[in-house]
Amino acid sequence: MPTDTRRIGGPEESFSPLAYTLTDSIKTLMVSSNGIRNDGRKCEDLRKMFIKTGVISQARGSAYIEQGETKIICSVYGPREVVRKEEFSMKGQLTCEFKYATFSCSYRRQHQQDSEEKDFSVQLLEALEPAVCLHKFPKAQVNIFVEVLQNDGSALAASITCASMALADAGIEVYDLVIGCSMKIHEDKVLTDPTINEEYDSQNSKQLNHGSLTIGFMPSLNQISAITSKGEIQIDFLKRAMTDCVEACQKIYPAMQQSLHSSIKDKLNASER
Amino acid sequence: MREMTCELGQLTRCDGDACLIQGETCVATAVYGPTEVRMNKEILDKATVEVVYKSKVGLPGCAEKMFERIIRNTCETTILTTAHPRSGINIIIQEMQNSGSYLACCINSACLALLDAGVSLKFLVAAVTCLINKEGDIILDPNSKQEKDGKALLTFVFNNKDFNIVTVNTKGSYSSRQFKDCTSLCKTSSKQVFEFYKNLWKSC
Amino acid sequence: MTLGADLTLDSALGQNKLKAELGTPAPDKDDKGRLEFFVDCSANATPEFEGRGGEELASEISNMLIRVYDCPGCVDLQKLCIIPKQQCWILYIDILLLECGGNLFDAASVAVKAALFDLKIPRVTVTQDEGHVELEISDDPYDVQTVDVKSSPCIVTLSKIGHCHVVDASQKEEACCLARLMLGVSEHGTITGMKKEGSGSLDPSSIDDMLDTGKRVGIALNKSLLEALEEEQRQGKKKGHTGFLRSEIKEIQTDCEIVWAEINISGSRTIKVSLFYRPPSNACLALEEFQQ
Amino acid sequence: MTIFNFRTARPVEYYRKYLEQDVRPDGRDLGEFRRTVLNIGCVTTADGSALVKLGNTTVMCGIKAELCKPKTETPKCGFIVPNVELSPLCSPYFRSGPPGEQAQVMSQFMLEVVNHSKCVDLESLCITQGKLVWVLYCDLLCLDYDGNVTDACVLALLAALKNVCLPTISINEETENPETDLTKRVPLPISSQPVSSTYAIFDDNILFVDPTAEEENLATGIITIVTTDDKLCLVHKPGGSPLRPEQLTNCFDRSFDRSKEISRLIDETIHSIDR
Repeated sequence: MPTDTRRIGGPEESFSPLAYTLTDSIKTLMVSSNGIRNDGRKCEDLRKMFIKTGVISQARGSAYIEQGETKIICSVYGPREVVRKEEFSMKGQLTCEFKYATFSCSYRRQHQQDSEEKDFSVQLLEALEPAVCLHKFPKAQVNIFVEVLQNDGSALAASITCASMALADAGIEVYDLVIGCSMKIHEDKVLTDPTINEEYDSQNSKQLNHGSLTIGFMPSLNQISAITSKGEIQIDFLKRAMTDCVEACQKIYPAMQQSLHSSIKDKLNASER
Repeated sequence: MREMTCELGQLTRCDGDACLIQGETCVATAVYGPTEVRMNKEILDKATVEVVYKSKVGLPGCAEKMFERIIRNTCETTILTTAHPRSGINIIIQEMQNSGSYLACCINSACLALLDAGVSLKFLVAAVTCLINKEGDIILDPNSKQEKDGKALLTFVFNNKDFNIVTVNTKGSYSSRQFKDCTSLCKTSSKQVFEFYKNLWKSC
Repeated sequence: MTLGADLTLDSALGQNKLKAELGTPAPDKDDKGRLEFFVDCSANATPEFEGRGGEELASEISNMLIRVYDCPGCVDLQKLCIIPKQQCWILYIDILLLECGGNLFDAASVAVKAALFDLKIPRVTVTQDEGHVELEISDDPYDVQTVDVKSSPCIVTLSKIGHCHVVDASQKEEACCLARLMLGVSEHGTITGMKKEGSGSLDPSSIDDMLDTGKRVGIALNKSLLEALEEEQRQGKKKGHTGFLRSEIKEIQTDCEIVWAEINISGSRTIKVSLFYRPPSNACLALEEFQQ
Repeated sequence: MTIFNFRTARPVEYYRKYLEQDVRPDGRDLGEFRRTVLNIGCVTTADGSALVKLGNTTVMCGIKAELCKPKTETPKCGFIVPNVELSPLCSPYFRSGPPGEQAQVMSQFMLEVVNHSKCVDLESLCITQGKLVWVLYCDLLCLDYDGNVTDACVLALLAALKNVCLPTISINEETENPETDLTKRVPLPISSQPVSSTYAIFDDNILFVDPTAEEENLATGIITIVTTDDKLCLVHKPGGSPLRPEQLTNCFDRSFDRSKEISRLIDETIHSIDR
């Protein structure tokens, strides 16, 4: 990789101490017999969730989400003029940038965007685009920037929820909120909201019916705006996982409403003062 | 202070240039007087001052960017920017030889090049560097050998109107009393630099 | 060792080169080989692929292929490993997009499967003597190792137009569809990867029907592809390289040195090309035979 | 003309009226810093992390420790690689892509603060001389750009360095490659506490501390003073309106009080975590 002259350069190549850990990760049983997972949750339980909007003063709209140990912050700018003047379009333009902070995962990530982050940016954009009324800001652009501060599993799902909350906080007209939720399909069980070590890892998982599924769901329109899956899964397991995932989204929905409710109340009595 | 010599107006294509040699440190500067400026950098009521610093070897990194920032802000305060609104003044600094008190030499040569280009200035600036070595006494205008084993390096830039401090850049730890002594010592020695400017101007 | 699979699905012409090289495995996957996809949209497909235009589409195709091939069942990566932690085969799959008439993802995945089917990796013998390891690659063309491709998936794209969904949408159909569901279907009908693309949204029930049709079409596609590949392999090299579908015409036989070839390019008439050698000595004799 | 229009139409006069009574529009007087909130160890995947909120300005610092070969000319010294990221997330002025000029200048400033304050002795990062040393990648991420990011960055870096716990590395003799034992962790010895305070010059003679983004745009000069315990470590005034030496020196006492405030804040936060 050409040395990046615009940043302070360290040594040419360095390797992470994790690569030399002696204790090989003993295969802990993912789900114990009576259906309890490692962190004590049942199969369909979500992790503890905390959502707050309006965390960045400079942004038009912003949101911060904590799903278990996964921490993600998102800011929305615009509608503002398009930098690169492509062809004229009556519809507004939505752009998304998804980035892991370099210290967010166990192995250090690069400053530049790698292919996984580009893939997530496209998926995030396609999850949010059906919900945004693009015709309300023609010839203009709304930029969404998502930064993962700590990744403890289902980062894409949490960032979909966080981005749609930031859009709502920014006052961009949307048809509906988009709730992100991800599942881990493990033999015949479906684990909701997996953590990083529960997440699907193609290398050391067994043959069939091991995979992960991420859904972006619009609750009041009952539409799925984004769906991606990994790993080899049979059709009926996939359908069952989809219905469980939609139910999990319904469980997240009240938390988002309550958080938006309280932030609007603060704004109201802030403007009265 | 080390002995200083300077040649002005050697290059033909630029509006003003100076090649200043201070002891063994030598810096060449070229100034392109009020020229047109890119749309996004244009300021309506002022001239845009841009500095490009070229080191002798290697690609420009963050250290060069810091250099450019210091020299650009210093020149921005010296130049009467309101005299040339919506235009650009480009200063290109080329490192020829760096052997001690390098930032001061760059700022002095930039000031001389601006003079040579006839750009309207509010005041002249003189930069002086001093070093606090291990024993704590202050050496003026150090060369690179002294700089290597010094404890702290202080660079001051004074203007010739009321000898106020335009720019300060210091590295290494020292007490505030030592800071005051360095300031007064550098202020007196900056008068010598202004003398050098005067008789340089008289000679050519 | 490069293998080529030129694929002319009538809608999208894909060229696919596959290079197998020795390399070190990734840190966390130390006893397996690796597949590396690289998609290149050449500008003669559409003008907007010029310069960096095609980059987004290329990265989308390669990401989708990585997602679909990223499951242990698809390609047996264990066989690609020579020495765990030190040496393994890395398969660099380069996909060159020459003409895009819609449904690019399916064409790309079929081309990849064909190329993998055709892949022959030379046998590697490992000799261990006093500490350091000797790798010796056999250069006789028949002592090769092939990759079992039967269970590797093909992508089926279902485009939602109005209330129903279509398979293998042409460029015009793709223009008027808002949402596409791309499924990686293996030969026995399991989904190895799925992604919704496009700016529209789908309701859950229509996704279920799409999954069913996708599965049916996927199984059929896999079966027919495997038959075509085996049939071509059985004919072996006699059939000649089916590049732009050119073949040698044998029926016009005269005793002068002449070779005829017939090239038919999809979408246009066929062209007959002949090469005639006129020996310098008896010019007129050769010319009469040429008239016949 | 309501206050709001006056503020947007003529910002300089608006500020001048306030500063004549030595007070600022947001109620702070000239020498008062904004409310500083510090949170240490907020990211568990990093070896050391800290979050600093200086009023609205928010900076998060994450440190990842990795192993590498040392430079031949300094076989015993490890590396500290600070980098400031002014991502487009924190302010509408920044565009995505490689770091801009301001981010590079700030990264260089942080490198100078780390080197000249000698807060971490680079030789303490050495595992085996000439073969294996630690490199600390300190990445400072600006989450909200409301002026005076330099002070927030220096504080975040110092707090994160104090939070770093390095796993013990043992070299196994035959294979000579390192083995990490993640359970036994050793904190990093911090020898001095650099604290920075930034002043803005307004109308060539009024000096006030900790400018917000708006005040930074109106200021005609910026001075940054970094003190370590009772010594000055770095005084940085790049151009801007000239100052009499006395004006500069009475900034020093304010900086020394600031460094006491900050060290008290850091100790309180570390205590609150240990309990």
